[in-house]
Amino acid sequence: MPKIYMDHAATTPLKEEVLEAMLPFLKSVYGNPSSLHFFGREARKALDESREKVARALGATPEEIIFTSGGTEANNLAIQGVARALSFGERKHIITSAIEHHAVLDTVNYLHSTGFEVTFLPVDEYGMVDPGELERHITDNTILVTIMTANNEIGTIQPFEEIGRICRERGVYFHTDAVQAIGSIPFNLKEQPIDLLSLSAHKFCGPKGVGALYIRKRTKIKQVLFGGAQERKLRPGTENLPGIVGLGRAIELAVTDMEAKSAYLEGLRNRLIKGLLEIEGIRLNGHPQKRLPGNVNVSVLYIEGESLLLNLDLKGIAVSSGSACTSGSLEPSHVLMAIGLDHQTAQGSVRLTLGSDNTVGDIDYTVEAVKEITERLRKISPVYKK
Amino acid sequence: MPKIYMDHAATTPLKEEVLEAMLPFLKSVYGNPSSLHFFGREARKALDESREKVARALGATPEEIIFTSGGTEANNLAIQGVARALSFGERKHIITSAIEHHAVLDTVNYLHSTGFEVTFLPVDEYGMVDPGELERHITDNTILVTIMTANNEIGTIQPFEEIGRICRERGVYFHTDAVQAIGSIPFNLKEQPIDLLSLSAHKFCGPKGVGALYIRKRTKIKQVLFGGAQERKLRPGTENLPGIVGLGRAIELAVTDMEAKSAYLEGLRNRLIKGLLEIEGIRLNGHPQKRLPGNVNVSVLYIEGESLLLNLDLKGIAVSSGSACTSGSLEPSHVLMAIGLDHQTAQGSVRLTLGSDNTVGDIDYTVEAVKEITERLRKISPVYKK
Amino acid sequence: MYNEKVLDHFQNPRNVGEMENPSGVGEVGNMKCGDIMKIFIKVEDNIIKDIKFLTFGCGAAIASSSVLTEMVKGKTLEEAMAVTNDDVAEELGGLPPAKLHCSNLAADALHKAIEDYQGRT
Amino acid sequence: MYNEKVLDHFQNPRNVGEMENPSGVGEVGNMKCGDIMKIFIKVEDNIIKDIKFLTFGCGAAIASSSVLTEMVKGKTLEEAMAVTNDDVAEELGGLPPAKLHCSNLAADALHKAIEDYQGRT
Ligand SMILES: Cc1ncc(COP(=O)(O)O)c(C=O)c1O
Ligand SMILES: Cc1ncc(COP(=O)(O)O)c(C=O)c1O
Repeated sequence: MPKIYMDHAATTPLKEEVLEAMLPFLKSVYGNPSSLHFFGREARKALDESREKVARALGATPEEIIFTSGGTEANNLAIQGVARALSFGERKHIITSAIEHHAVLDTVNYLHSTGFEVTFLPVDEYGMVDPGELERHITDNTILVTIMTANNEIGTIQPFEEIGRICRERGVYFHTDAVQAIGSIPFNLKEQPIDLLSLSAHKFCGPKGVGALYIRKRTKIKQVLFGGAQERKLRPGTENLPGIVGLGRAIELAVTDMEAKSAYLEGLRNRLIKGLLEIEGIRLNGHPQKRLPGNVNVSVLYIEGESLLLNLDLKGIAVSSGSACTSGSLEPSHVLMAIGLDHQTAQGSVRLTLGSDNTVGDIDYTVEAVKEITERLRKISPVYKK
Repeated sequence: MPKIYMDHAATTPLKEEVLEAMLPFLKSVYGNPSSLHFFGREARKALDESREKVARALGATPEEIIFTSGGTEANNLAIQGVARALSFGERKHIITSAIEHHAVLDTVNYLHSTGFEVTFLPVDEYGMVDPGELERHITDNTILVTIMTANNEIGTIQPFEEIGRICRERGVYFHTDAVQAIGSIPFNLKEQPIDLLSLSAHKFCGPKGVGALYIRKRTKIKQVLFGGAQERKLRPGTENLPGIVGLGRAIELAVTDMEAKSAYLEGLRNRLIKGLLEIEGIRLNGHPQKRLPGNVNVSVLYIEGESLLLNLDLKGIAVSSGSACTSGSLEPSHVLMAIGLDHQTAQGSVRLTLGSDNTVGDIDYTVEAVKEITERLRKISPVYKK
Repeated sequence: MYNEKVLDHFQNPRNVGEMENPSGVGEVGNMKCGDIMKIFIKVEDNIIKDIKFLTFGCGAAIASSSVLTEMVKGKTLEEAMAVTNDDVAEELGGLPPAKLHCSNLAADALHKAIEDYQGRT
Repeated sequence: MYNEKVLDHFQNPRNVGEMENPSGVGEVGNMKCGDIMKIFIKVEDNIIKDIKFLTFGCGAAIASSSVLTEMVKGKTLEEAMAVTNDDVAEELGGLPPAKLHCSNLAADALHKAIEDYQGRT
């Protein structure tokens, strides 16, 4: 049986070059970057170099990069941190979208419980935020707009530069969760109107448990975790040096490979979409063009997503589902509901996210598998109408 | 020139067995533990097994272990988390000591700035908290006592079980920062009156950037970072699986080796203390007996710690200093001030923390080096009086 | 996540399909979870002679329906009425905790089918 | 952290020690940092003929004192008064930012020594 991994939006395999870059820091270079002695200084040097690599990949300066333990912490630091630094009196309004990752949604919901006002912008049928509508919601009390660069479930890419320009004009900070975008969407933060940007290494072939927050110079922000003087006190704790070195190398490679990789993935993606849409009763979720190069999300009518996922797994194909019953939650995906799917259709959705390790053969095998399984499951479905 | 690492309290080299355990998770086993497919399930299995290892090493149950990004985050989760869950009305009092790590001190100071009352217990000349004094400070409004198991600078081991018993009797949660204690002090949390306990893998030959918080069953606590459903929602974010696997293996080894290692380190430590105290004008900081097996902290009168540290570094010996001017802070160590040292004596302090990789030869070489450097630096010291 | 028996029933569900002229039909839908199950029975002499099901739902839902049909085929109506959702989960060798509440509805559907039959006669 | 020139002066400090019958003595202590520096000068014909120092302080403090003594030996008092702490740091090829404020006091001690000399005459 083949082993085909089509869940690259969940996490990616570590690149060999990245592991190689990390290994010295899992072996001989074990000093604490805060130590003054030789062991500390060689660790510090690697820390500085990784920061420069991340800065270079984003068109930022090293002082603007704060390492974190991942995308979730970067989002929390951005949102809770700006909230702590900026809110006073009535100035407690945050704007976000209905389709953010839980690391953003749950954070703003927490702030809401402490007295913040939060606007959740709706999205259209493709998952797009309307910049005009965003602008209408900005008030004198708005301190932060946080809209993801690209969605993790349906792959839709937001008009984030336009959103950023509006925020800049109105004097409101703009944070974007770019966890899914790094390596697919080019950034040049010197030019782009973005004040804060989150990323997570394991989404672009780097290690798990390390991420970064870009914080534009002079942006007012406070720490969320308290402790030592690391990361300008914004993120205390002994640095995860092997992880940080891996992040630096991974983002360097991701940016170098971006064009070729995106072209390759788009080719596979379009073939996969075409093949799947040829099966009766399958619809594509997300924007037909403005989507991440590796993202496919479809609703397979009349069947339930988890049973499709499990059947694909038994054929050696790893995908994820936006259905209920996954990962302990009984609700169907908030993203699929926000683009207007009914409960049953949302339940019948699967996400296939491609990576460089996937081949045309994988695509064709997967289309065949989906077809066969769909037919089989529809035979036992009480809601299937021929 | 030799390379002698005597800064094991800052961080430790990764054990080879630990790296070996981690490698599969940096290579082929790259799934996300939340994924339902094969790649996810094999990751989940490793996650569960590591949790069991940590639980076993502490005498706890797996559900009581929450993985974090390190000791700093574990301390923040414990203290901020209990504060969020328990405080209401006047019930906003926390008791800690004057010699905690900054991850505790800065966290309680933050809570103080939001309206909490905080008592900082003083310590005696050896760095000991007086349990009787602690008990006198507990009021009906006290929700948490947080006292470290053993101090990172002077190695003093607190009467943490007695403190825990008092807290239990008075119905107050007891958290202990055991970051320096794991592998030196045995725990059996089923029996010991501890409600929350923080640890950090890189202090016991595990990887950097991963730690854990033990949370006794039924302890009320809320999350500090918001996001996905990982770690029972108490610590969301894709799990750092290689790090967590490393933590599991490292704590397993640390607990197995504890007795032999402690005996070995105590032998080295006592030889080092004896050698250093034979040099004129050197005093030992911390408790003479109740101290971590690998910890030596001395004040070298009339000279400044950083210049001693740098000179030792130039002889290939890596130590740390409690003096001003280290790591960007101009203040002398709050721990050394709390045990009653004057400013100048505190400035002239160095910490030498031993590990299994140190030998008797290292100790003797170090004593000689300290002697030679001390003589040289005293010659240029304006405060030295023969 | 699922044990082998669950996977077997999920992959090779027994007694799948619609039934012509059933003696009774039961349908349940779990609003929380969205799963839907439909059970058809053929009753003769107070015995379940034949049984079929259709299920829209996750792996646990499909396997529960399948194993239930095996459990009650040939049983009396009283015996079938006594089968609970917990019995079904047990027969499967256990289900993941998250699944116990949401997908294990097969016994409910069966009971409805029996009641439907009893209402008709 | 420190460059080679700083380390050289730190390891092999020039003009260390006390001076018998100095023309002037200057001492500064930085309360914030705890460093203490003492500079002794021998003045002849308005020229710093000899200079010595004692320092309690970190690497930067020792190196600053040492390089300063080299910078001003043989200079006129006016030239010596014109030397600033920044000049000292520059002569060392730079100091880490954290050190600029706390350990770079050598010029202050020198100026005090010169003032002491001028007060005596
Ligand atoms: C859009 C988005 N934001 C944030 C995260 C959280 O990142 P991490 O799991 O590394 O904390 C993820 C992935 O899980 C994501 O897809
Ligand atoms: C006593 C103590 N607590 C907490 C910490 C923080 O741990 P980490 O740096 O792994 O976050 C340390 C070490 O730095 C420590 O020694």
